[in-house]
Amino acid sequence: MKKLSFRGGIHPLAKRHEGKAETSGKPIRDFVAECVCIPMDMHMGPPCKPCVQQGEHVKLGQVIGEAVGRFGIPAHASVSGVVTAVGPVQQLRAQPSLCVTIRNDFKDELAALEALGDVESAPKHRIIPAIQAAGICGMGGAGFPTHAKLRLPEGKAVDTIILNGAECETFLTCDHRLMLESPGRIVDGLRAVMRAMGVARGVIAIEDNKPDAIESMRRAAQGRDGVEVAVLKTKYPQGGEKQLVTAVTGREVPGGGLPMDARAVVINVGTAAAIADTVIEGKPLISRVTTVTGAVKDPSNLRLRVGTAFADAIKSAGGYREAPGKIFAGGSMTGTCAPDDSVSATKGTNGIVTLTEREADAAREIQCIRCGRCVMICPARIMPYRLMELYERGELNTAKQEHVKDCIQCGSCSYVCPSKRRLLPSIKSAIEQLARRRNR
Amino acid sequence: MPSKGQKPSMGGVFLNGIFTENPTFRLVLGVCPTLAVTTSAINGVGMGLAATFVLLGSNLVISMLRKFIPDKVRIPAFVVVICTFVTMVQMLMQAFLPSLYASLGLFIPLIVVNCIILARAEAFASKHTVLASAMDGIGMGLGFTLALILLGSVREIVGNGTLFGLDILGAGFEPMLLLVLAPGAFITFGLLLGIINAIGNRGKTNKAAKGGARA
Amino acid sequence: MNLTFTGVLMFMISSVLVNNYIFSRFLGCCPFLGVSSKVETATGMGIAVIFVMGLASLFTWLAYHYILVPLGLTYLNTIAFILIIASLVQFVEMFMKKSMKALYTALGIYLPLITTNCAVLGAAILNITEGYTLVEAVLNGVFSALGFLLAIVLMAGVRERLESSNIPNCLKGFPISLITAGLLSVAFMGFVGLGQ
Amino acid sequence: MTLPLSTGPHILGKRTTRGIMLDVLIALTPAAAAGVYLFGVRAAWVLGVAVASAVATEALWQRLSHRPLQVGDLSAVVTGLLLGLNLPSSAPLWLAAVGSAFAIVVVKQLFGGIGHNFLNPALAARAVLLTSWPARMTTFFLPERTLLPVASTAMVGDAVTSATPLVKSGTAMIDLFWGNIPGTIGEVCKAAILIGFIYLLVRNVIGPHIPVLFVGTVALMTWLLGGDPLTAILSGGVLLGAVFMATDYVTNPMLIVSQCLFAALCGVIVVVIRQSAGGYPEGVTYAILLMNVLTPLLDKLFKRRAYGEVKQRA
Repeated sequence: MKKLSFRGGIHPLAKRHEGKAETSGKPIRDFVAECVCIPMDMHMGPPCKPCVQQGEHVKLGQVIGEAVGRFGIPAHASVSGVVTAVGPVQQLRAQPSLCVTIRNDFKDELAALEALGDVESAPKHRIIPAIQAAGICGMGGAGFPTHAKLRLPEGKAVDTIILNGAECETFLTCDHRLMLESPGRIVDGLRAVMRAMGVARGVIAIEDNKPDAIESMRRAAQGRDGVEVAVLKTKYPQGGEKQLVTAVTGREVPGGGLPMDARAVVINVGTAAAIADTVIEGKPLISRVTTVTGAVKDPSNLRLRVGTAFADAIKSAGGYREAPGKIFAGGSMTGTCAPDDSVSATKGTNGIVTLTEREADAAREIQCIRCGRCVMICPARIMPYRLMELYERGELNTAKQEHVKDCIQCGSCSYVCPSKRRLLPSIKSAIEQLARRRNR
Repeated sequence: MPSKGQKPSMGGVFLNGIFTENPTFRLVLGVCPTLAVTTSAINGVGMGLAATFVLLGSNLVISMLRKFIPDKVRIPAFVVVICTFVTMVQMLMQAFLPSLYASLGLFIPLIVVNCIILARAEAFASKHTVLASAMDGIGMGLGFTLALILLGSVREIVGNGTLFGLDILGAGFEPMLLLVLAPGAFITFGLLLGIINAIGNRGKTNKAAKGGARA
Repeated sequence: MNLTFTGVLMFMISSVLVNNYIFSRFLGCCPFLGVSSKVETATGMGIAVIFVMGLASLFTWLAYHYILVPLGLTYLNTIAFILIIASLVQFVEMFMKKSMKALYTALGIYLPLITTNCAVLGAAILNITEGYTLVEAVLNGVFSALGFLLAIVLMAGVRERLESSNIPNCLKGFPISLITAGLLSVAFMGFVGLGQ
Repeated sequence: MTLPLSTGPHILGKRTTRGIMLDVLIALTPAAAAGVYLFGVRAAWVLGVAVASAVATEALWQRLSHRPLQVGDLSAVVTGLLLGLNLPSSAPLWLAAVGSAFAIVVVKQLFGGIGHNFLNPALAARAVLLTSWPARMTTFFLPERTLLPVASTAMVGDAVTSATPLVKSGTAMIDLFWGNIPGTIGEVCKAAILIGFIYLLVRNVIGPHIPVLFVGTVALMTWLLGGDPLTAILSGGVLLGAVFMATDYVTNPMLIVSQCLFAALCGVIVVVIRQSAGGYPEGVTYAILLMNVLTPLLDKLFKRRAYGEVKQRA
């Protein structure tokens, strides 16, 4: 079969199997912490409004933060127990996040939502509201509320739903394991979305470095209406939304647009499984699979309750192998740094990776030698070296003309730069400054 | 520069052109002749003195006529005055220094469009007394001349092994021909300018440091 | 010069590449250094110079041969030429303003600068001293200006690149521009001997 | 516990600027070795002085201008070695030293150091030396020894040949290829240059398009003008220039398309300069320098379509 791909891209950590070898064979293991601290701003958009008080007893799956606004989604208790605190806690964002802390009583009394039953027979118009009520947001990292993605604006049409099983990020194997262990749920989730949106074609896209997952998903997809599996070349950032759309449909997402502008919707496989859980069982999004790896003794794939502290997860993975020099949520390319290991895993935390102090040591940055590597590999086909120069000179308007906003922030440029230039950080700052300027 | 109204001292005006506002190294005016004629020190002298003559003459005349020239036509008037002196220099040199005239060639008539001269007419001579204007003309002219001699000397010594035509580096020295060719003109001038800037900056920072210490 | 295609081509190569006004004759250095920080403005300046230099060559040649020579006033050529060039620039500016609005907005600002561009006067004088015919004089004016355009655009390209460079303080501005011009001139040495 | 916060990527690629320079040095080794073998110890001295002078000047400059010492990136070594390889073995040692110093200070450091020079330092220095001391630069020793196999036309001995490094017609291809001809230290042995080229390709330091198009254009143009394309490629510095100098990252364009144009135009200029009467016998240096000068404009002119960019109708 033809392997699909996009133009540009890199092979990060190629000699270390992208850092995945340690965990790709490890089955998903449940882990429940004694205490969870659930941020109200786990998704993109307005944060939830806490609706429980300190000392209150909550059930598993009970709403503890109400959705705010049309795009908002609620937050649910991921354990049953007593609320010990409601207040700001330093999480992964720059400013402390409002959090609800719950001490687990390990009774797991469930307060389920209404189940809609089998995905093939559930009433179509109730699927998207159910997804919203279950607090489902993108589980690939960014946390965009899923119902908002599925509810198309007037005049837009979609002909393909793509399930993102590329998992091109380094170190992460959670989607890989999920595809091996719950392929049926993933296909169910896809079918639910296809039916809800009235789309006939569903594609599950997987990189060719996971032949077992491809096989597993193929078997699960057999006999399901309009569901197919597409094999992608192993290349970073194959799982970038835009790159995936191009690889699968051959269409480009127009600059500044969303995948739906190329008549496609991209959903992470984990999100699909969560959707299936909601539709079939009425289960809100209270846990997810996270790869805990790096400088830990027993790298694992853990099913973590939302709000589990990094420290607890790392302890469950055997504890630190060496004093950590850096911890980040996500893979090594785009992961977000944690200030310490007390922060919580959220709905979007697909990985908790620790690096040793030596690995975390920042390389010295020197002048650009114009080798053109960043230009050659940039999947957005912009000119990273040039945009960094423009940013340093403060010529943001020129940078804007040269498509700085089309950057997908994959970090490939920084990765390949032999002079160790901080290309992505500069481009990010340029985009932020442009956004601030527009808001003013 | 001494501002309008304030009476500048004659010595100050004179030295101003040579150092503080050296037309070549400080104001970077008249680049074309500076680059073109400085293949040897003697050419520098010739060009410098010719320009000095024109500067002195035009400054004198323009200063004398400054009350009579209407503001609207002052630039054309200045150009006519300058042109007159340039033509005089041209004829004098043709008559008495034919070989120097030949080596300076095109650049003698081009003194007309040398920005130094028009700039001094506009910025100084049209606003000051005859005597001050004369001093300014001589100062600026000598500043220009000295700069040309400096540049010409460096290029002649390194590029030809001679100074004012005298062999000073001996037969063992193999001159770096580049310096008397076009690229050498640009590069030497650029480097000299850089060195002079560096010296000037160092003076400034030293002063600043001393001032800071005192305060 | 013969006016065959090859002849004109050789004349052009000689004026544009071999005897480039900037890199080997040092004519027009002030605008070359002053207006070469951006490629767009440099191009505008260069095109304006082509325009003016072509016309100036035509009119100064005519004035010299049909007015100054018959009257025996050839020693007044400098003053005559500069006046012709100054008024020519004025006329071109007025004409452009009236009938070529778009061109005027693009090139208008460069026109006054050209009056003091010694390349124009230099070309006018060279046309006479070299003993060119009218056609040769105009071609010389246009081709030399073409060389100027090439030089200033190349220079501007390099200078735009230098904007991000960490140049030593004492060299910023004129010094580094001069050194850049020098190195460009080194590269242009490769054309020496071409077209002969 | 307080950990460093930074934007990703958190693990960077292994390739460094120093590593790239080291690869270039390794790729230059065969050419240098062949040069020393062919021209004798004298060639080694020239190469050594050129490298030493480059490194020393760079260190001195960085010291005097209070900038971080960066000779460790090996770029000065590359510049020095390339210049040395572009000198005849007859060159006096002071010539090598002056050339390297000029390359490092005037061409590279004055413009801000590594990555900011707009001309290839070694080539610019060679052009300066060629203009300044033309006789010194165009006096070539014949090779002292020959590299096998040798054809009857091989020129060996300690005689001095002057003027043209372009070989007389009738020299066997095999001698041109192995370097049994007069010329600069690095350019004569084409076999050694090709080994270096292959090494650079394997290490993915450069792509094949620039050298191939450069050399191809020289061959095509020469053939169109009625010359022998193979001789044209194998004589002079075409191969050395195409493999090591036209591929200099800093001074060639950033996009593949513009790089291709860059290489082809280099080839055209080489043939134009070679064909023109008088002037310089060897066009490679100037061809590459002239294209270096044009590079900023090529970078400005050639833009690629960004992902998702919609063509705007004018």
